[in-house]
Amino acid sequence: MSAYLPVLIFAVLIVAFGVVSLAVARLARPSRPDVVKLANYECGAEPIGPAWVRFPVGFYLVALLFIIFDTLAVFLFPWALVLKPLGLSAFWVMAAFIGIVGLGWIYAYREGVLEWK
Amino acid sequence: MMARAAFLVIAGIAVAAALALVLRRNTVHGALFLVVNLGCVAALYLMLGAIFLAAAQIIVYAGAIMVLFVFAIMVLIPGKEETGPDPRRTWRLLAAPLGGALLLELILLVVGRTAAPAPTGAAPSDNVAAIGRLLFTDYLLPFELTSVLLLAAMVGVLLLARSREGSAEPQGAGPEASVRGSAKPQGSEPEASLR
Amino acid sequence: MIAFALEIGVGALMLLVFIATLVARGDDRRWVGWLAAAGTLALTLLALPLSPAPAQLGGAFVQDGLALFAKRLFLAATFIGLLGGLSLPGRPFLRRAGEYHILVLASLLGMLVLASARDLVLLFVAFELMSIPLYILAGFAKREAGAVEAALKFFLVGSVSSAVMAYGLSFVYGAVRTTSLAGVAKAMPDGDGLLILGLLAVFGGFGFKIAAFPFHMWVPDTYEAAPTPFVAWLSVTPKAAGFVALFRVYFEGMGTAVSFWVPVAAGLATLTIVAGNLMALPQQNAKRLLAYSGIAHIGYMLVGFAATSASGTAMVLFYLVAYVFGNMGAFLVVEAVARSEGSEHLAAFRGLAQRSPLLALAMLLFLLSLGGIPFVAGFWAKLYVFWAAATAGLYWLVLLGALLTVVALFYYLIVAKRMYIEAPPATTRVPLEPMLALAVLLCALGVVILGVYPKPLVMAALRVAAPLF
Amino acid sequence: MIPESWYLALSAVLFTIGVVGVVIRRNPLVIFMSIELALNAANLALVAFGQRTGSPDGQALVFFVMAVAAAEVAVGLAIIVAIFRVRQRLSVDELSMMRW
Repeated sequence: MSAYLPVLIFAVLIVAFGVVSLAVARLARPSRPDVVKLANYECGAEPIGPAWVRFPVGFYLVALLFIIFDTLAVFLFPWALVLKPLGLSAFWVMAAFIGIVGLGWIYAYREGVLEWK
Repeated sequence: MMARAAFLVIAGIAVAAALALVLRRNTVHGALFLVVNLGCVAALYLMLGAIFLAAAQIIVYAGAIMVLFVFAIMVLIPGKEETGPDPRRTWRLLAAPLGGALLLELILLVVGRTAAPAPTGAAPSDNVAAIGRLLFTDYLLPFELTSVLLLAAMVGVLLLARSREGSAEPQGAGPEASVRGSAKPQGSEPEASLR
Repeated sequence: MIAFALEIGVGALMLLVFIATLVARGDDRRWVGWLAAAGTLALTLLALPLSPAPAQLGGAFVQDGLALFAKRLFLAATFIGLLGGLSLPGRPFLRRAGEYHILVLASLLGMLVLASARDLVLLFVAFELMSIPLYILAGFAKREAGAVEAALKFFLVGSVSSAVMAYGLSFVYGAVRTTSLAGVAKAMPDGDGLLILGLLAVFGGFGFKIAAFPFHMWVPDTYEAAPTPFVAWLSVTPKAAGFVALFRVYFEGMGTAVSFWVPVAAGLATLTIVAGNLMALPQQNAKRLLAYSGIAHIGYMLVGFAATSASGTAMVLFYLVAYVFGNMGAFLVVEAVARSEGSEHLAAFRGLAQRSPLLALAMLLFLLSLGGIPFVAGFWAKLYVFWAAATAGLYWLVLLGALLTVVALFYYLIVAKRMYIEAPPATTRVPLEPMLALAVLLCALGVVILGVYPKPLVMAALRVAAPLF
Repeated sequence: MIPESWYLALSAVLFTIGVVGVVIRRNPLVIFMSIELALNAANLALVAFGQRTGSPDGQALVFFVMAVAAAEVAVGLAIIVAIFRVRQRLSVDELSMMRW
């Protein structure tokens, strides 16, 4: 458990930095609000319309490709660690894995998912 | 003692986030609470010495799966969902006692077992390598099956979620109405107006 | 390597179909389906001469008699199912024929591995590989509201069952501290509460897949909305795979501890038979009728399961074969009629005997087999299952099953009455695609041959079931 | 050291919350998130059980459950997107087919 003590100390420091600096700023700064100062600042323009804007489904499809290859990446970590002792057999197993999932990438490419319109 | 305190804090956050997910109405908030819960579970994996799983939990679950959820919410905008009277309210109210009974049973069974003091698992440093060794020897077949599963899922999702058929060919497919029309020559009018 | 011949074959076939899909152009890509069907036929023929091989991967994968019996059945059923679906009309099936067959083959690969899995990890992954493509296939006609809604329902129920199953597996692992099923079987006689609870939860997970009574609610809607040749296949093969996995988890190597499952299986069988048959009675849609009657058939197979004996297991295997031919055949005839009449309502069958006597005769054979009339396959299946249950002392279960068989006969004969007695709305023949006709013919042959001469198959089933106990 | 039963009790609580969420919520997205919650509880129990053996097979099982869950989530959300495209509504009760 003590191995994680530095992490804990670090986490406490991070939180403390935010809290302390905000608290000090609040105590030290002058507070004179008026209408202009309290207006929303959004690159100089008043925000219009609801925040619920429907996104095109293309975003979702790219996220989907991400999840598949993310899972593939996680499989690579243990593989990298045992590649040396297990030798070529582990290499070919992984090559087959990546090859099969890679076919999916070619399919996605051919179906035009990656073309951003 | 400190480990127990840390466990209680993390477990408390995990349960609170889970309850918030189930009880709050807003879908986006629900997704964020789920991320909190998944992060807490990852922290517990660390406390259990499962370093690799903690990393995988963050990368796969809290990273990829939750991104997909949030994207799905953005694409769908469920927005103001679950309004109006609930047609099956009485039926749903049964969920509380049933859930309580299930929980009681599970906890009695689990805590009732005189659990021997748990020795720490394998040294954390070879934890990942040990899993890797298992993956590429005894679990070779599930490993390769996973790649087939990912491939099938990718094909299926592209099939289901794309808005228009045949985007690979520029003028391959017409608007939706013609898709329906080619399937069923008559009566495509009302269905086309559904969209 | 020879132990993995079929899995490698199906995997390679799937990749071949995938590459064919990648190079396919144009709006009619059904030739990819022909490739898949031909490959499945070749693999079915390849499976026939295979013999059992020693266990692989540290005992996680066994190619024993039971696995081979099951795999031949899955391959043959998939071939017939693909044959029936080759000529499906409608744009998704022309343009997306490649994807349809990739998904079917992926699911088939999961079933094949499931039949051989002797390890919890392999079991779970194979189970999910079998299930997930099915969700997609159920929503294949994605422009139709009913199809996607049914897919959503199927998916939600299925993933709840996966979560319950994973939780059960965690208890099992916690009790025996190993993922090998041999270890589970060894620990079972001690009757550890955690192990029992875990295995019951896993049983619930399987219950969803084979559609036993309290877990059946996805069946009628999914069957009604999904494309019929797919439903024909869905209604039989995943259920057969589920039963084989049940035998592996709950019987193999447990010795006398199997008797623990008698009350569980008998209770589930009772509920499933009663509910399935009674809910089938008022149905006017042929697919829903077959869906509910299929639930009842699962109940009859659970009767054989409840016998917890080698003969009971063998009889369930025989029942599965009879059910594959009878139920698939019936669904394929529904497809033929629905394609011509544009309706799956029972009224579409009026006077079929005058319009297409052979098709009506095939349907009659399937209905008689499902109903359990002598000298078609289903009769022997029911008889043997009841006999095995009676040998195990479950007389009340046999009595109940026999009683409800009469109810089942009633709704099957209503369909027969519509075909043979009522007047036809038109005198034209029902048009029949040649490949669909071939699939129906294969099913009819199976039902008749098993009905006239069931002995070799019964013997084979007894032979493969014996080593489990 | 934290007793194994603490982890198991937490896992039971999370699993129950997930199951209750599946029953009481009407939005398929939230139902689906509740399912993921339950699946995670199962994983937690597996890792806690695996701690005592010191062998990595329990962790390997969890790893596969995660990978499978990724595929399952992708498919499930695609079905939800497809359904929304046809119907524009997203409550289980409003889907006529969803009565059970």
